[in-house]
Amino acid sequence: MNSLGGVCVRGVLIVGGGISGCTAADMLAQSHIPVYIVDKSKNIGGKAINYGCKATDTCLKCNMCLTQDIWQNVNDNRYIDIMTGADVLSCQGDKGDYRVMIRLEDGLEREINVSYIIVAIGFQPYDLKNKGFFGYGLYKNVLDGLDVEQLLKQRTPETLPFINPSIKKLAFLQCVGSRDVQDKAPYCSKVCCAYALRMGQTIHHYYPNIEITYFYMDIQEVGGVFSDYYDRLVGNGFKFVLSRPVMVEEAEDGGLEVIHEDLAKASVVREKFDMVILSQGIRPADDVDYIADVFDLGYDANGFLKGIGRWSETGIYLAGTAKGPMNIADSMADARRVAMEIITDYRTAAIASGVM
Amino acid sequence: MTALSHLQSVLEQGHFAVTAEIGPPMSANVNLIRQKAGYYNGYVDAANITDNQSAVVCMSSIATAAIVQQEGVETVFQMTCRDRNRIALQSDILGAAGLGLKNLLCLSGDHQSFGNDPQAKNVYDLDSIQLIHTVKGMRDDKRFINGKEIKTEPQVFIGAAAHPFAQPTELYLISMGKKIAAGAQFFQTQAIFDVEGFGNWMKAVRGMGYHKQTYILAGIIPIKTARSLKIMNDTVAGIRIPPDLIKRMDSADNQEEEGMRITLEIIEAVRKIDGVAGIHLMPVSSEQITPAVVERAGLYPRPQVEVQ
Amino acid sequence: MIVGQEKPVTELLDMIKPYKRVLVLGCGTCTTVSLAGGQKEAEFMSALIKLNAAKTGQDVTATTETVKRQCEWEFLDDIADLIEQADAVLSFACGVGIQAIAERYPDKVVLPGVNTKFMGMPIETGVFQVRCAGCGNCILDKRGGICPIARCSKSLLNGPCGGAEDGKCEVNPEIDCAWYLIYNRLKAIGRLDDMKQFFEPKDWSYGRDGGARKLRKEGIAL
Amino acid sequence: MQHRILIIGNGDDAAMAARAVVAVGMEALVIGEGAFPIADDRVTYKDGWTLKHIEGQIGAFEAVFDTSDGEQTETVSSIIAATGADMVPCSLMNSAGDKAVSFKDLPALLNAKEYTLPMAVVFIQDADVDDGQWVSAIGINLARQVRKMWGCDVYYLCRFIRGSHFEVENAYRMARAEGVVFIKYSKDSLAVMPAEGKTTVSFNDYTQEISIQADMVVMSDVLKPQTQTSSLTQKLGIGINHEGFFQYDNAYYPFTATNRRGVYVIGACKGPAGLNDVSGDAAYTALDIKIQLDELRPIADVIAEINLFKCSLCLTCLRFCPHGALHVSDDMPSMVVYDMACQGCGICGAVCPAEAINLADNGKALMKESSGQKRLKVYCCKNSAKKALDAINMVAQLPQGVELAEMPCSGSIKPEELVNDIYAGFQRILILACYSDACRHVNGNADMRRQMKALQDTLADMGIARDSIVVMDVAGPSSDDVLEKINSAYNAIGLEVAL
Repeated sequence: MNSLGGVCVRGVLIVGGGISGCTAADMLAQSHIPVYIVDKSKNIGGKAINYGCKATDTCLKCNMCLTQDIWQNVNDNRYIDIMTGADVLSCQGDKGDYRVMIRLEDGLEREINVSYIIVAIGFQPYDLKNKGFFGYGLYKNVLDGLDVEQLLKQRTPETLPFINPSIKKLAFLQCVGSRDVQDKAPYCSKVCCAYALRMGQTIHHYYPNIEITYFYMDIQEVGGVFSDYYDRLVGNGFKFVLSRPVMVEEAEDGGLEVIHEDLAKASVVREKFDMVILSQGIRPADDVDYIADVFDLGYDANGFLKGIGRWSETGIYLAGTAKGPMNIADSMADARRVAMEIITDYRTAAIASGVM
Repeated sequence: MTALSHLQSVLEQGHFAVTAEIGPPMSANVNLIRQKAGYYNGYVDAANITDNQSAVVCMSSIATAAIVQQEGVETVFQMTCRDRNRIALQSDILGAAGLGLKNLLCLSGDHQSFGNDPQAKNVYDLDSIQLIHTVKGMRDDKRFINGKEIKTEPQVFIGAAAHPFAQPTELYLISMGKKIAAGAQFFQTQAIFDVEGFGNWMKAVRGMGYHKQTYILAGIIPIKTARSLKIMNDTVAGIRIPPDLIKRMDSADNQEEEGMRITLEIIEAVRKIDGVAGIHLMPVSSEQITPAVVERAGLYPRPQVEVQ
Repeated sequence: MIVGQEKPVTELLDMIKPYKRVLVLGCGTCTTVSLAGGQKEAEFMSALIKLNAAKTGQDVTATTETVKRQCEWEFLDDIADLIEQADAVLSFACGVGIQAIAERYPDKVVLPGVNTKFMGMPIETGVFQVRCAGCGNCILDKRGGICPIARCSKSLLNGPCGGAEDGKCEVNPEIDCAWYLIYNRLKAIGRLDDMKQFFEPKDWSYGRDGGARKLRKEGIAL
Repeated sequence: MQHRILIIGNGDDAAMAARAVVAVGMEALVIGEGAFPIADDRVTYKDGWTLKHIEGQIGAFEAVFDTSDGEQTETVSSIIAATGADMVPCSLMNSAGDKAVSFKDLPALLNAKEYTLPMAVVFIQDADVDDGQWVSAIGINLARQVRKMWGCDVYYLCRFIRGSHFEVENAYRMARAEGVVFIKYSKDSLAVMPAEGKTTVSFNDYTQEISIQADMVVMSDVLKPQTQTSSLTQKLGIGINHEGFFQYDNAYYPFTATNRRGVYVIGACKGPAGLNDVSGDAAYTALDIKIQLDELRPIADVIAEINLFKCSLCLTCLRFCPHGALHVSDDMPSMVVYDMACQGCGICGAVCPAEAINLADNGKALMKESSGQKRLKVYCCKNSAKKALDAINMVAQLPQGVELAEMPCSGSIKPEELVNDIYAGFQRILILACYSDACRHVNGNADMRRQMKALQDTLADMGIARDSIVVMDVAGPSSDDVLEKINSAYNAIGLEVAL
């Protein structure tokens, strides 16, 4: 409990302990505002904590080092109370006085009383089973971005190859589950282009002999002038194919065949690869409906959360990818901004009540 | 007043002058000097004797000049400020006059870092303009720098170097003007390969009226091979060689003959430029080709002038 | 300021070979500012001496001290004990400081740690360039505030030699031709006429070559 | 205390900054050339003032301006550069003839009454560089307007549709539905030439060569850094990136804060940005300033301390400090540290020739070698290697004979300390530093690399192997990589002994 007494003794509840939630928590805690983080997983860190640094011989600005500060600051912080494996059951009250019921990991229930709530439930990756024709889960060398992250995170290149040495040709398929009206995702997932291009460079750095091809519709901004970037990548032997593949099949020799349209030949061709990485899109979190219901939130056109009424009036804020696709740096900026709004509001109230 | 130099008479009587360079030997070999002087006899109005050019030790320019004059060729002895202070310079000027040397070219001198003795301490007590001024003072005012009177003054025709391609042109023209004001009576220029550029510079010189106050001898390096041309272009400061010229040499079957032709074309072109009073050949240790150049350029025989 | 440069380590190690107790003495003024002989360089040298001794099995001790200005006896008096205990003083001052120690402690061996280069200034971080030749008879009024004695390789006084190219000195193309700078500056301040004047041979007797070996500040000097 | 924020610039970006500053209860002092759109008594606008230099630190910057009335000095709490960017026509405009207009000029034509309506209009994006989403947003909406108002054929040529903002993606779909024809052309295939009253646009659309006869060609403008950007970065002591915009290419400066605390950059002056981005930047920045000022605290636990008796005022620290945290004291013959600006990196201490600067915990030992067998000394940058060690509790996994020291930045390592380490018996020194361009203190790791190169040269002269000192790049999140590098450096020592 904060020593300010009266108005703002209650802290802030953050639903979701991913990079957005933790960034907000860190910022609030620095201003000595008590924070409760509720996360349904066993650990905090969400998805970002599983990503690895993508530096080659230079920094590729993946921002992973920024997240590390946050994890460190949030753990063992006396202003932050972390509840993992916990679920939010209900929320009652108004700004300045919310009572939220939480079921803890051990099954017990706990009621906390807070002034503000930040909903930072993040996203879920597109379910690749919906695109069974790409063979995810069927062929062992069809991976998604997170699978490669896992390999990269555990890399010790000198001793343990993070990519099997038999891989000679690798394809990235962009926009899997993004910008797809039929699949109810007309929006761009925003992060996959930068992500896949970085990952490609990292792979190229450790395995310069692997031939890397991108199948794309549009390459989104990657920071800096893309032409420079593009020329460098093409110079390193990267290939870019403007096409949205229709299918991935296993070839007779065990390799993979990507079936796609060759625009110049105006025909469908089959091209052989040893590995295919699917850049799966960003979708609203699986419990988005439940959370919307508990905190009385609305949706945007794409099914991501949207506040009802002005945040500063309801005291319920949204942060990070709960609101829509965002990269790590933007999620952190967004979370910091939310936290700063709360801190400002908090201080104004404290001054008004004569505490400060 | 004693007689003017032959070179000065040639110029003053309006003839197109020809001077050419002789490099003193890096030894005490006098025969070599006599041999080189032999090439020049009758073909040039005066032979320049370089003064430890490129800061490489050679026989003294005054001694060499005296030997060359014994062979019947008048000389322009060169004097740099690099190796002597004002005492030695003035003393050598008197000595040279005593040996009958009548033309003096005053230079700053190549920096010692370009020669074989980069560890040497340079002097530069005077700069080239101050040297010109000193010589003029010794000759016309009969005074040393320190103001003391000279009973028998040295009679010398004073020359200086000009740099048609050095940038900024204005700065170097100021310098040239200062040299004239200090007493320079004739100029020998850096080597010319870019005739058009030289023409522009001469236009600027005429604009200043310098061509009326002094004689300008255009520097010419006879072209031998494409390779030597390229080396010069890359290494020698102040020399600008048009790329077309190098191309032309590269594609020539007989480089020696092509080089000669180009040299003659350059001479022909500079002769036509208003204000050019003569040429100064710098054969760079190929003194033997000088007669052929002079002859084929239509500059032979040299005028016989009455020396006043 | 006086700009110095540390001597090569091998030369210094060779120089101190005959001595067992070496005092590495930094100077807190010019050589500190020119990054050649302050406390940092002295400590670095001390460390190297110790390391070298250990490596070659010699019994050498090195101590480090820095005084404000080695060129004044008052500062040297403060460290009389340290100097007393040393076999040799490796001075990181300019040539003036080294000689001040030699004079103040006539029995002591003094060794130069620094090559005294010139009077100059930093033109960028860690890069110094000569500005003054200490000629004792300043001519900067007529040379656009740029000294051809210090900055022209030939110290020409009337104008450039023919060797400069693109405004750079023939001796070192990384260095601007002083006359090119003078010309540009005189032009910029509308005083190009200064350049057209003939400058007489310079009287060097004020500072170089036999000149001012001693200077009296009238009114202060007793 | 009423805080006043200096905003540099008078365009849309600066206006947004001023509104955001006012919205959180602070005042704005805005300087620029020409009119300024905001009239508000909390916003003071000074037309024609230019910044000369700044001194001081967050909370109390002294900004000196050149004005028509001579020099003026104002005290401001914080500074926002919002100078925007220059919109320049793309290079093809030169050859495109009089039928070509830029995105910037089209709105005026759309509003003009007496204009001969064109039959075919071609929009071209990405001609010079690959334009960003803000260009797509402007271009697509212009194309829709042309289609709606003039009813003519509209072709939209681009290399990429940058639809990462949902509004842009949406506009793209609507435009297609409304009859705008989108065509992608391949790199370097585009040519625009005037031809008999029309303009021929030819390109390859990945299938064939295509040529369109257009009555009007509308080309995207390219966003370039403003001419004053470079001089302003110097006056403000902040970074510039390789494209010439404000801010370093460095992950530690991702939002609007710069290497100098209290100095911010927002909007298009730090790279192409649409108005959405700028309003976000502005609101974020105003809040950040307010929060920092309300409770002004030092950034670092330990900051540089200057021994004023040793300081020789050589200014080396001033030149090296990446955070503008040092200045010449007005009262003492010494440098002084701005306590709110210093970030405790220790770079100043490493370069000080007088050893006058100290950082209390520089070189803190993380693990002292106790077995007496000194083999490998590892210097760990606090921002990378140290974090990687902490993440997996690595210290326990290290072999005997390894000693660890923590540095606030690899730039704070002093060469003489390494010599002492070798003297103390370590066979090898490993410096684990951040990747280039990823130094929290901008150039600290690069400064260290230069110093180490010089040290290796010196040691080599003494016959000590260059690889006695090894520098490696690591990142905080890559613990396994860090462990691997320490082990390989350690094992290599054994190999040499065996050889």
